[in-house]
Amino acid sequence: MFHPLPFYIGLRYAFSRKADNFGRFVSWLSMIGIILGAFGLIVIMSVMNGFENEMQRNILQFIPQAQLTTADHRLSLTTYPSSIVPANKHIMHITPLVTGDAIIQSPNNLTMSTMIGIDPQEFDPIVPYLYDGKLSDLKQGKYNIIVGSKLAESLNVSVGDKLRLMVTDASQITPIGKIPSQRIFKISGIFSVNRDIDQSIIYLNIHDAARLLRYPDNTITSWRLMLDNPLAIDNIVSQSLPKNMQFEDWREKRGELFQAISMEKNVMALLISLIVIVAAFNIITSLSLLVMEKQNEIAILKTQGLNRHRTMLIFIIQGASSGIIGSVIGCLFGLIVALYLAKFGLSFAGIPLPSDVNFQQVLTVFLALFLLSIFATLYPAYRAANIQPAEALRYE
Amino acid sequence: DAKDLLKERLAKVDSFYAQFKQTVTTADQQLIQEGQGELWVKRPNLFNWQINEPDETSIISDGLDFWMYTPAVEQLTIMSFKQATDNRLLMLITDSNSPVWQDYRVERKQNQFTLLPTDNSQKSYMISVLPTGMIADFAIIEEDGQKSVYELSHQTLGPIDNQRFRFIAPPGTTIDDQRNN
Amino acid sequence: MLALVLAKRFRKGRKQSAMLSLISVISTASIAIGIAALIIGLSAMNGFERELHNRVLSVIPHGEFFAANGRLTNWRTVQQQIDQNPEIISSAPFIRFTGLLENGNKLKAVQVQGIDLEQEAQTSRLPKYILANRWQEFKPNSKQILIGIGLAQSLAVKEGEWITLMIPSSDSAGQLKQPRRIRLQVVGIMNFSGSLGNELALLPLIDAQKYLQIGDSVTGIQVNVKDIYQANYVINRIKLNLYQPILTSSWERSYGYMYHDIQMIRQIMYLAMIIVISVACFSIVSTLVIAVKDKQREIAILKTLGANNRLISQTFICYGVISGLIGSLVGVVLGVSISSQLSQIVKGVEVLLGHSLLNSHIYFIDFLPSEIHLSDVIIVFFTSLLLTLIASYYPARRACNVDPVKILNGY
Amino acid sequence: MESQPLISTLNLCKNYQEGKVITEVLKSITFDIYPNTLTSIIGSSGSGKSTLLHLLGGLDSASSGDILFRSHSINQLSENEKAKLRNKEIGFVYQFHHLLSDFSALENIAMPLMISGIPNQEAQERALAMLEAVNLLHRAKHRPSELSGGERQRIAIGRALINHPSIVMADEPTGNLDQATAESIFELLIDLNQKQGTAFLVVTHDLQLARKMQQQFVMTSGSLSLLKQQG
Amino acid sequence: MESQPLISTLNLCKNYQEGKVITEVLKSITFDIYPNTLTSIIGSSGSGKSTLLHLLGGLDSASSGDILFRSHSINQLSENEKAKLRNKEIGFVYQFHHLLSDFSALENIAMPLMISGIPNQEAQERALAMLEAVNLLHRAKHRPSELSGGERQRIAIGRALINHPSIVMADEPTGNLDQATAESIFELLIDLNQKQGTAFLVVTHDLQLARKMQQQFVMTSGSLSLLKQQG
Repeated sequence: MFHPLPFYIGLRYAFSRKADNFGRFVSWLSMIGIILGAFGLIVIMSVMNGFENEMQRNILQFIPQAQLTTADHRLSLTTYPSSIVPANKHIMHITPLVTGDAIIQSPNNLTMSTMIGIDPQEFDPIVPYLYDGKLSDLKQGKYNIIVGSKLAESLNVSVGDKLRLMVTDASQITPIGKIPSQRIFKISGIFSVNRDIDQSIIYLNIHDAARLLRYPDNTITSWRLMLDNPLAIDNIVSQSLPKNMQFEDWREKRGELFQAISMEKNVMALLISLIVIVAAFNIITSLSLLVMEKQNEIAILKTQGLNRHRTMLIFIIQGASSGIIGSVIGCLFGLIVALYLAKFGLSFAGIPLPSDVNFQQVLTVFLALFLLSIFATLYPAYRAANIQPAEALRYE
Repeated sequence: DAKDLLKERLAKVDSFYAQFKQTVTTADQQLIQEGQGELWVKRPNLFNWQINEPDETSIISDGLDFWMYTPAVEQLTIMSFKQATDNRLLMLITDSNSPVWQDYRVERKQNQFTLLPTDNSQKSYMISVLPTGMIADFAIIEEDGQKSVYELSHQTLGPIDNQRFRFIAPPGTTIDDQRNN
Repeated sequence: MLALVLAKRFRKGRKQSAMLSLISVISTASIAIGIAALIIGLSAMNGFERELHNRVLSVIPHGEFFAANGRLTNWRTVQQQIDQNPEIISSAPFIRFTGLLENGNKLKAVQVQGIDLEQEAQTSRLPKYILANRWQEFKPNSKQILIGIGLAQSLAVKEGEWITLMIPSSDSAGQLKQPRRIRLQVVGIMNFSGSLGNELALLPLIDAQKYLQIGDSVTGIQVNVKDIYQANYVINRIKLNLYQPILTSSWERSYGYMYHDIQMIRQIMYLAMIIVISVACFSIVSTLVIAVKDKQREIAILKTLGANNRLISQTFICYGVISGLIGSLVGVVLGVSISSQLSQIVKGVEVLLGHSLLNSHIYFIDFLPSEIHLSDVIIVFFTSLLLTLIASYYPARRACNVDPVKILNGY
Repeated sequence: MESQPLISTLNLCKNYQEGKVITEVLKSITFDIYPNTLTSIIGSSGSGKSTLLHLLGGLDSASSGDILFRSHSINQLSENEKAKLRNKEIGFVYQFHHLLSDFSALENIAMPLMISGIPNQEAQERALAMLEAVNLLHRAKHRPSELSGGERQRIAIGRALINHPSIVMADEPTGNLDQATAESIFELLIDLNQKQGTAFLVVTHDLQLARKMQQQFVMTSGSLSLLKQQG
Repeated sequence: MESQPLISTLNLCKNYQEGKVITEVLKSITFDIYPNTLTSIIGSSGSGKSTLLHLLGGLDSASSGDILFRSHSINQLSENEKAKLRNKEIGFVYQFHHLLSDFSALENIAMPLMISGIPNQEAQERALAMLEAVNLLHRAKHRPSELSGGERQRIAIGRALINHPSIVMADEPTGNLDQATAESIFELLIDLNQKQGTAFLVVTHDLQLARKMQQQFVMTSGSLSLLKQQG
């Protein structure tokens, strides 16, 4: 029985020029509040997404995102071929990996990093970031090593210099004390990504690494899974596995950072939503004002047989119109700015603001505001429906 | 006293060969490493350890430096004996008048001698030497209670050619000389 | 003042329409929300700034002078020259190198600092953060080390236990020597409850010189300045008139971003909340306009009794300001009470959520500090009153041009 | 006149409670109105005539007594049924024109049709026809604020009649008008009564207007008495 | 009677413009009211008597003609001066009591004093005295909703007289009251006129009440004519 009449009357009231200018100003104000709220929410969310994705691109892309291994982190290639990895459309590449922490010693400095033992023929994301040497230099038995530029800087070494790698996990207790497994490596290449990655990982040949870690032959640490969206790690890690196998994912070492970002996102969203809530309050007050002023006209409509239900609908439409238009303009404006930021970027007080628009988020913000504006009109509309015509008309 | 008796017994054997079986346990008796191999000792300061298990390694020392060859990574590491993390036991066994003896007091139970450090910040040792000077077994006990025991077998006494205590690295081996010259 | 009497009586009149009473509650509530949120936000920011000052700036040096090759031999003469500058409160030699701490098979790369004990005790608040005030027992030549609680946790080492420090052998000939290993006893554990101090390891200066075998030279001179926000400027000026080329760094370069972040968030918060409060204050307008319509008859009667426009507009301005006042007072009371208990409340929330909000590995503190500045409260309170006054002006004017003739003979 | 009365009331009462004071507005009123007749009630302001009108129109509920519309009691009707009754069967005209200020004259007249769900197109046509009936065709697009008192009252009457109600309740229809305009409004009522057969119940304090009606009552402080019954 | 009239009007006109139609409410009225006299104007509702009253009280402005208060024209007075005039010189009493429902009887009576800036203490005392004059002392603390129609009207009269105005304008003061209470209200007016010497201008359609006044006028559709002039 949807009849256009409530719209016909409701929208006429919403945009009639005649209504006294202050009633208009107050409903304009609630619309402005919603616009600012929507705009703020969308821009802040996109910027936070941007930070998250940037983090993802800068860090998660390089460090092993997900590894399939056994409880003691040793996989023999014969018993656990790569086919053991459950198929999943999010997995881009599956490569063998030998990894472990190692002490790196240069002539006058010492530091620690994580070894990434790879087969040079396999795919690895670091290739575009190598500015000296090639991945193929990591031939088996050559004991070459590719390090990050910041690491090289702190150890003040460069290509061709020698470094000693020591692995305390694979030390051997001998009559003359505990001696860590160690070997001299020659720097054959340098990569540069960012301060964090340059110091967190070093590349070497998978067999050299296995030898250094004293792995038995034909054994690797794990199958490394490269994902399209490492942030959505849950649907990978939750798959069922053969009994003694398990997943290791990036959250173990880097989880805290992402947790902090999502916490900041929630706090910001809460702050901005305050604006929206107060704007919604404003819708209630401005609509009540209008209902108060239109009291006689409602009475007349009632004398003409308009029932309570449709009277209420008229005022819901009227009240919500400013909220909905506000949400539309706010979301649109927010979307445009967020997309602009995504394409051209902008730095605010020296900090570059990346932005990544997640349309699903934008939709939720819009729907939330849409429903809030309607919800805010319920009370005044209910009051309008309950106006006693006799009462209203008696005064006139 | 027990220290002199021990010194006297050790001095009886000039050089010997033995096979050894190594077991390392933590303070709460958890097994963390098992190994075996052969050893040649020639007083006053030559020894050659050929470790086959857990990882094939050969360690040769002339009392001044020691050469450690690990075929797995085709590398020969040369270190000075003084820098070795724990060189005291071998010094005691191979050199009766080494100053290290003052840092230890010795307790004796039949053929088993326990060497306890005087300033109790260092490791303590146990060694059982037969009256003939033949060593049956010896053990190193760390401060945190980690205990590595070496049981010797097939001991044969008698002269050993010095050649045994020199090392020729196979071609292509990387030399890692860590000595402070 | 008659206008006030009229306003107060009109506000709590029983005959008020239900809608009017609900609307006035809503508009007062929205003002209260805006004000409370702003006060809480600002006190949290003040708290962060205070903590940044106490936990970070009073522990790390405000500035450093160090030699290009990392070894300052004539540091005593350099220290004298630095001390001549009035801006410098204190200066002390220090040594810094990266080492590895090893406990069983656990290993951690760490920034080790050699500090001058007497100097440190006077200048920084470091001793305050050492658990079970073990600071007195920290003395040179006794193989001792102080480590942060973060380090202690990742190495699973307790106070009194021994750990091994691995130090690069400083060899100028570019030879890869065997790293030196030194057994040290953990004499005390430091808890800064923040990422900064918890990864720190401290040695007495003399011990550090001995382990690194660098004789009497040090890495550089640490200084504290009177006005920390002028640190960069003061240090660069001193650097100009030092005789030898020397490198400098200041806290602003390494931790300045934290200070700027706080200011940025404070700005955003101010902006957001001013919007909230102004939107809220203008909801007062609709309340007042409804009130004027509701009290139309009373206004007409007063006019017949000779009340002039000034009295009537004053009455309704008082009416608006009173509701604004109530809203602001409730907001201030709410804001102040929550801010004073902010840390406890957040701890409660963390227990509920199961994980800590401010992770000590990332943030320089792991709890939410708060410090209420009276000036913030006063500014917020009077801005909202001002906004309410402005918001009440229009309805008051509308009240004046109520035409008694139309209303009175309508009956 | 047809045998069955259009509206009849049975000792209808209505009183208002204000604080502790109860004022009796209507005291047990019983009377009948027959289809397409002209009836008038005279009474001073505050004598309760408007209250009676609102009760008959179902806009207010009586304290006691009953109202029968075509011999069905309207008290039991649900709120929606009362609304439908007002839309289809009863028209209202007030002293104050009560037109919707945001809508044009044409839209004001067409409103009852749109409320009863008649599509816009047809509603517009019938409204135009009614505008012609009250000869205000030339003012279709104008807003009420641009019309004179008389014109507005004509639009109100047009609106009241658009849905062919069986009766129109007029409360002081000429109250605000000068003598001449009041006269022309009365002509219009008579004309529409003959053409559409709509009954009129006019409540007024204007004696001249009242005397022109077939059936006249007088209301004095809440009670009704018959003045004149014309054939 | 004193020589100089309290209020006199010179062909006073008032008309309402509604759209293009102009309705003439008052047609060039000229009459005088002398201090502490009792004057009445009779006319049916809508004949413009309330409009005249509002013009005299300065609540509305005349279309043309002049009103002199103690031979000073009030048209040129500023809004504030008119308000002061209403506060000091003129009292109003309406058919509906128009008391402030949020204030007690005592406070209602004291209101004009408070408006003219008289300190609370003195205002309360004078209000109590007036309450006694209208013998409602026992109802001081009560709110208007707790009073009867008659009592409310007495409070209204008390309020009108509290500031010793030179004239009180009463618009249908007994309109809502039954015969007996109307009678007692009239007694009160006469009594206060003698005691305080306040002139009364009573506008009513109650012939009995009008006939008791010294000077009587009649208002028919906007024009005023003298009925009786006593002494």
